[in-house]
Amino acid sequence: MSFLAAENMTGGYGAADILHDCTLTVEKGEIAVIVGPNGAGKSTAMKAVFGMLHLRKGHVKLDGEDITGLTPQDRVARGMGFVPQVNNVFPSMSVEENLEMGAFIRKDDFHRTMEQVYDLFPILKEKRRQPAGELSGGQRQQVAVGRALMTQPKLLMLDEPTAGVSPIVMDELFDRIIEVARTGISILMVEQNARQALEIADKGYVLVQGANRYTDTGEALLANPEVRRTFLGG
Amino acid sequence: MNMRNILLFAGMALLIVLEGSTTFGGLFGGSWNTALFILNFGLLSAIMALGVNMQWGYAGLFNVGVVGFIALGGLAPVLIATPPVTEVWTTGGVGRLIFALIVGAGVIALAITLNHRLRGKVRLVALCVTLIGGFFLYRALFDPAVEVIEAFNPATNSNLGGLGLPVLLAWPVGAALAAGAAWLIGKTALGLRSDYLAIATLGIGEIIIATLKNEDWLARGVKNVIGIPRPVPYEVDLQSSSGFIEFAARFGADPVVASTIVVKLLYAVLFLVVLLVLITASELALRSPWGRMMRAIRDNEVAAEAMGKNVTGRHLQIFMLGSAVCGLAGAMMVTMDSLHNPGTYNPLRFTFLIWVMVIVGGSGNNWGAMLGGFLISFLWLKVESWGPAGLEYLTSGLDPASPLREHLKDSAAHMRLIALGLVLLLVLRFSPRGLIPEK
Amino acid sequence: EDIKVGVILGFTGPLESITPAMGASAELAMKEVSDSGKLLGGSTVTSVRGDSTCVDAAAATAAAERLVTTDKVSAIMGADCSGVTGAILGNVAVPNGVVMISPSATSPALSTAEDNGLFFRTAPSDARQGEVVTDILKEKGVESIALTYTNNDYGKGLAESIQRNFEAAGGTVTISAAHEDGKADYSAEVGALASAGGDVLVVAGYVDQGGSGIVRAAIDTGAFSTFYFPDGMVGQKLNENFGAELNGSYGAYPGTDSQGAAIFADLASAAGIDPTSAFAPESYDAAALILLSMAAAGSSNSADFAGKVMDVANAPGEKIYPGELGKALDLLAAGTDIDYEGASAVELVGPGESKGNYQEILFADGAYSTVGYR
Amino acid sequence: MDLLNAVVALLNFVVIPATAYGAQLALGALGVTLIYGILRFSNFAHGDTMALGTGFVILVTWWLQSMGVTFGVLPTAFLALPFGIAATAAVVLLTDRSVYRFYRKQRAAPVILVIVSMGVMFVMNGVTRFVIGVDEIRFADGAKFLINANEFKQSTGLAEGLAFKASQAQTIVTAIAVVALLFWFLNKTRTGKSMRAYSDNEDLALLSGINPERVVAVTWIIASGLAVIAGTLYGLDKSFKAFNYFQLLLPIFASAIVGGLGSPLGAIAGGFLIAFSEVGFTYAWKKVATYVLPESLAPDGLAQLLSTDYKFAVSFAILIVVLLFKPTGLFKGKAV
Amino acid sequence: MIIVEDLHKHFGGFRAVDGASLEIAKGSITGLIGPNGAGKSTLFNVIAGVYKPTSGRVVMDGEDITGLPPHDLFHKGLLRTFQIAHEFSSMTVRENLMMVPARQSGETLWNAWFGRKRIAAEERALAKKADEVLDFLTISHLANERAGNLSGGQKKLLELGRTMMVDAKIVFLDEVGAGVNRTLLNTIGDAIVRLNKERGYTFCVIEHDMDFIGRLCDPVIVMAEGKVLAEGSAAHIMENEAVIEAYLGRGLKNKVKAEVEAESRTHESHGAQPGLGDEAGQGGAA
Ligand SMILES: Nc1ncnc2c1ncn2[C@@H]1O[C@H](COP(=O)(O)OP(=O)(O)OP(=O)(O)O)[C@@H](O)[C@H]1O
Ligand SMILES: Nc1ncnc2c1ncn2[C@@H]1O[C@H](COP(=O)(O)OP(=O)(O)OP(=O)(O)O)[C@@H](O)[C@H]1O
Ligand SMILES: [Mg+2]
Ligand SMILES: [Mg+2]
Repeated sequence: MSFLAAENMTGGYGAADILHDCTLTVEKGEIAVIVGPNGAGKSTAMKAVFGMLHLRKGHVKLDGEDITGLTPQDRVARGMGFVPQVNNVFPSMSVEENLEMGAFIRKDDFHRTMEQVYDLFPILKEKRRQPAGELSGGQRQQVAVGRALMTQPKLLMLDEPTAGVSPIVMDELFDRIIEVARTGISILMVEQNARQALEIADKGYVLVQGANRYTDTGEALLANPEVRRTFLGG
Repeated sequence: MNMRNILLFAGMALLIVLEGSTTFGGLFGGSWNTALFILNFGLLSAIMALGVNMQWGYAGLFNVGVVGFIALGGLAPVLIATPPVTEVWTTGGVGRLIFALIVGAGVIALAITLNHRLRGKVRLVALCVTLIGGFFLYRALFDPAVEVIEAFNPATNSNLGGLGLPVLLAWPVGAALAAGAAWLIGKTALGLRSDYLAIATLGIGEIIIATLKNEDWLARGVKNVIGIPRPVPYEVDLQSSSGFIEFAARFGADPVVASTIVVKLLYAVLFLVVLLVLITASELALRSPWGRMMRAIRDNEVAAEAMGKNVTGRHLQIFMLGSAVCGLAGAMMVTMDSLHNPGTYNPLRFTFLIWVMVIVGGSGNNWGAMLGGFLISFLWLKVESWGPAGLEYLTSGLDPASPLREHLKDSAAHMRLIALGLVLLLVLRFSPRGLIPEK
Repeated sequence: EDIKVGVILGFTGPLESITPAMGASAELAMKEVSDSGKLLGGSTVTSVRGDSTCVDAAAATAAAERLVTTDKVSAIMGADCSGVTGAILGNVAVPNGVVMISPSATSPALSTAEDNGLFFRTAPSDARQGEVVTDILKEKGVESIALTYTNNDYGKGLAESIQRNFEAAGGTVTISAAHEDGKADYSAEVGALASAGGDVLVVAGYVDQGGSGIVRAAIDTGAFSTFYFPDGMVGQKLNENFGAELNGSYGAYPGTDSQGAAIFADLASAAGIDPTSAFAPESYDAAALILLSMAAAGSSNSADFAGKVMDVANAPGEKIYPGELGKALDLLAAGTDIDYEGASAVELVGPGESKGNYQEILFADGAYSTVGYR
Repeated sequence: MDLLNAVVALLNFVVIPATAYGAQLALGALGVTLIYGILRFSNFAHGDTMALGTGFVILVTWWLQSMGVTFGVLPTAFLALPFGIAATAAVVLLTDRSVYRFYRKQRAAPVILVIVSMGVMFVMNGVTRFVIGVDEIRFADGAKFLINANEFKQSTGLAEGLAFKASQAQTIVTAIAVVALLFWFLNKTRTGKSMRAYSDNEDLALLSGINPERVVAVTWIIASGLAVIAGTLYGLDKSFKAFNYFQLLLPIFASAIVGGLGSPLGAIAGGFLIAFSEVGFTYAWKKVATYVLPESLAPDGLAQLLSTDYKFAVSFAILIVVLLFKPTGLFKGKAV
Repeated sequence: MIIVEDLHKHFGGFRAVDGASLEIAKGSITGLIGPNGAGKSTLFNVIAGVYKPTSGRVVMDGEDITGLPPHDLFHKGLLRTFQIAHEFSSMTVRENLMMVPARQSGETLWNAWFGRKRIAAEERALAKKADEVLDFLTISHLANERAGNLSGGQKKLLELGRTMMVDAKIVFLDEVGAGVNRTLLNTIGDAIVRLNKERGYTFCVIEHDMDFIGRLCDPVIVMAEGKVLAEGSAAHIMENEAVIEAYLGRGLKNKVKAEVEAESRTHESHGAQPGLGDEAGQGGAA
């Protein structure tokens, strides 16, 4: 039984479906990466998994339990964390407060986690008192990921976490994601920096027009010349 | 215009027809006089709503100084159509007043030039000296001139009087007055955003009204000007004209009733012509690239600016246009009432109610704003009788002598606002983006 | 016949706290007539209320249209504020030929309005009150006054009249400052008034509006200790709000030494109406005048009885006081002339407005009482 | 001596009244600014909420007084405050349930909520009048003055009196305490921060496990508390009249906006700015000048910059000038 | 083409751009790279007139353009895209493109009322052009979609599309690549080269994808902490120690680690290496 099993998801924002029988599964401690052209429905699929989209068909199971009917809030309580692609910080709150909000559901002392986030993204420590809305694009992205890490989720979902971050930070970030996964946390991630992402992925999905096109290990997808040419930019 | 919208307008028309033709258990007036009055009022409101919709719906400008522009427009009929007070001209009051105003304008012009020419500390000092000195100089010239004017016959005049021209001329003049004020305001305050612009315009509205209330030489201030000439004949004249009596007799109508209805119809025609011109112009504009540009600006100013659109310039343009339309409506309203009554201009009635019209109708959509204008004015005027009647009905089960019923009956007048509020909430509940939303 | 009389007052809006008493007083007169069963062969009188809002000319006009064209009222008792009164007069009353008697519109401009002989008012004009104020102040030896008025046609007109008269009599007006009703705070006004100084502060406002606010702040800051109260300020509320703090202050409001006022006070109190509420007596009189003129003309048609209003209100004839409407109807039916005095000693002059009789009041021991008449 | 008189006159007619009035406005503005800051719309019903809440307080005060309960030198109304707040909060929460929540779910534009709040305003307006009527009501008891003008004159021998009312002191102290409390609450407590987070980015707040309904409810409860406190203090100082509370709305909004919407400190600053510009700029300097200047220079006129007719105009003009230099208010407010 | 002289932009006490001087040669495709927060976007914003500089000058073709409003710069042929997409969200994708060209005759009210014929013809031409652009960006199926409904990457494409609607002299691209599919990004790169070659556009490109920069740009300017750190050909820059230190990183790092730790992955628990995962694990178990 997979830790996360989102099966046969079909649905969309209005009349027309965006997702067609889309299936995503992630095992415990595994990194799964979704790639695909723009507008393929990757973000939509993530939202569907997180309960922010009405599904006409299909269901989402977490750790064997059906959570299809739960609100996003309840899913947070069950250990899911999500970094959306856009609008992923609290712009008028300081960096530190953004991180605190990440830890909102935690009752324990989260200062150690915060220190670790600062270690991961040193620039954030410098800017801890600055409103997140005044940060540069890449810095914001770091805040967004940091916020999700503060939750200490069992399943971490990242929608293009490396968009706009510099190569050095990207490497650092992927590094840390591996580490996180190693502690048994599952990662579901959308990436356009697909080659780097697939390198560290246990499992890769290629999504096209809301449907699964290829599903394989990261290595295998990287090795597939068709996939490389059409979706990974050669 | 799709089927739904046509139905909505038809429904509105039906309401007015019902008001004219049936009492329906007290729900309607059953009088063509009230029906036509509501229609006329609705036409005026629709025009005001169109003006506000231009500013908010097209450009996202949060103008809550509407009342100021309406009031300014309302000044025009007094200045244009009332007979001149020759005495104050001959005693030289007016001459001195004009001189004072020119001096005042000169001081401001000087201050602006200094502001551009000079730099640093010198500028500050020079500006202060000019403005403060200028202010006292102006007051020294202005106050005695005003005294002369206001001293003349305070019971009925104490003002400049008007030019004695046909009152219809006052309509474009009212629009121009409002547009002029809008230009001044736009130049200074349009850089502000959302609610900050709102409070600035609100303030300017209050300033305009304070001026109208307190500057008696202009239009008698709070002492009101009554009997402003009308563009349509007087009822009593019709009633005494044999031609009209015959005309009325041909319809088997009582000359009194006929005269009041004919007069209202004439107003309705005048207003309708104006409204049709305005809505045609608005619709053409909105559907052109100009409209597209305005929507882009409203949507995202930063991006529009980066795409080469002069956001400030366009804002100024639309601000002036919308204000001009409000001013026009103000002039029309004063013409219909033949009364200039600055005490009547309160923001609730002439700013927020207009906003309610626009939002309930559907902002960004001319037809919506228009419909909202009709509907809300209908309600505004009808709840006055619905409220107490509704309460009467509700309490009819209670013992007539019960103190609760007494208490409620005494407060019946306050049902007016409750009824209005409830209807407003209901309409917005069922069409939260307005009755005819922007597509 | 069921005769309908419109009562148009600002039941909502800035005057909402005095209009209930005004409306009730008018209806008191109607009930008296109805109950007597002597009007036009036993006709009953029903009141139809309309809300003038006091400030919104359109709403007021619409209400009047409704009364006249839907409810078919024979006459209108109202309106209250001069602005809306002018609007209703021009747009509804005159075109439809309906008689209108206002209990409280005091603007002098209404005197010259085109009214086709249909408009009357039981409130005295501002001009007369200016003289009264000056007389009283001068008798008390007051040399300088500070003046504040509510910023509408009533206040402004009255203030101008007081200033003109007082200055003509050799007094000084140190300042004449407007105040807006219903505002949050009057410190600025009181600051200016205090700075200007003066022996007495004349408050030409409304007792349950800004006027009281001004007085409150003036007393609290010690700016003035003696006040003069014109008609809009005199009311039970003054005693309630200030009591002994006003000892030594004075004023005057419409009324005569005739029994009228006292009778009305009893009548109204019995009916649960505050008789001292501003313009309540005038409202009673306005309604009574309408009905008595109908009786005099023998018709409830405005065109017929409009001409009778002045006859009924003025001498010669037997004096009629509140509570005697039945008697008056009898007299009229018998063809005897009457002179309606009513609650406010009505005497209509000029183009149909009250001549204005005033009773002078003085505060002592925390309440005011009448000390003389003018 | 004359200098002292001048100072006392200025204190008595400008500084103290303006400070007290400023505090009154600030208290009202705090409620408006809170709703704007968290729920992102201008709540037009706030003035009427103040009126309704004060109505409840008055009813309870009367009841307490009839039971013979008083509060010593403090007004009895203070004892009634908790009841008033509870009742008002209940009404307001009910309104939220039945009215506002629908639009929130729809993600309606702020301007729609503004208009909806006008609808609520109309209804509440009528309800208040049904409950407590339209008349002016005075319900202040307890000590009236801290410093009485006449006694001051007598004890100091100055020509000018100085008055400082207990209600003014209460208002000023409360305003400062409340603003400090609110500031602390919003910036330091978990709930406060979650409220700000919700206002910043609703979706993300959801993703962080913040319960939006709770945030909204807490906001309304605090706002009701603020409204009732503001309304009661205002009523104690001036008097209660439903219509006046409605009229208070404009200066309150002006204060909240010029201070910077969403900022509690801004509300205080805005309140004082409005109050001082209203009172200060139309002040007639004649009296002060007569004390300070030698006799020969004493002014004949009132030495008034503008007549009091223009006090609103002046305060609004100042407000506009401030906004031209600080486009989102004194304390960098929000803008939707 | 563009010369930036000792430019400063301070926010309060913070120096986002701190004395940057650089030159963008006519006809070049200049790359601008640097760590997050280096001040690249701020520099763009100053050049494009969104921010007024604290001090310094911007010169375009010999003309001082410092502090001109964005719309004036647009008319001078300076276009830019935004890092965080600024689409007109309530308008359709096609309208987003059609509104771009300047001086459309339909943009005056007079013509809107009285020149309907002329407008109609112009509109047809514009629509055709917009459709071509959409085709090129592979989003022609979205022509009538509200721009606000686009996916993150599609919005970036639209940003780019707007610059293709008019003939620009110089185009500033702020991370067009972020969030764009790499295959499509290659096509975009080709298009940039083509516009550069065929129409003579000058480009200045901010990007964090070094493949893209390497393929397209010459020269490359590196910014760090508000200053210019290095400048040169792409190959040259990638060798520069300072740049590697501040920006590029060693790249291999995670791969190496990944391999080293691949063995331990099967183990349930692992050493006392302090890290996020560690504590997260505890949290998860709790
Ligand atoms: N409005 C602002 N107020 C305060 N600081 C700001 C503001 N805008 C930007 N900054 C700061 O200026 C610095 C430079 O930001 P900028 O957006 O130019 O970076 P960048 O080089 O584009 O980075 P990225 O690659 O992440 O987009 C950042 O540290 C940011 O925090
Ligand atoms: N709120 C919305 N309403 C309607 N349609 C939407 C909405 N959001 C996205 N879409 C449409 O759904 C499709 C999939 O969008 P989605 O955001 O899932 O794409 P994506 O795969 O994440 O793309 P990208 O890589 O560009 O982020 C797109 O065609 C988009 O136009
Ligand atoms: Mg996406
Ligand atoms: Mg950037």
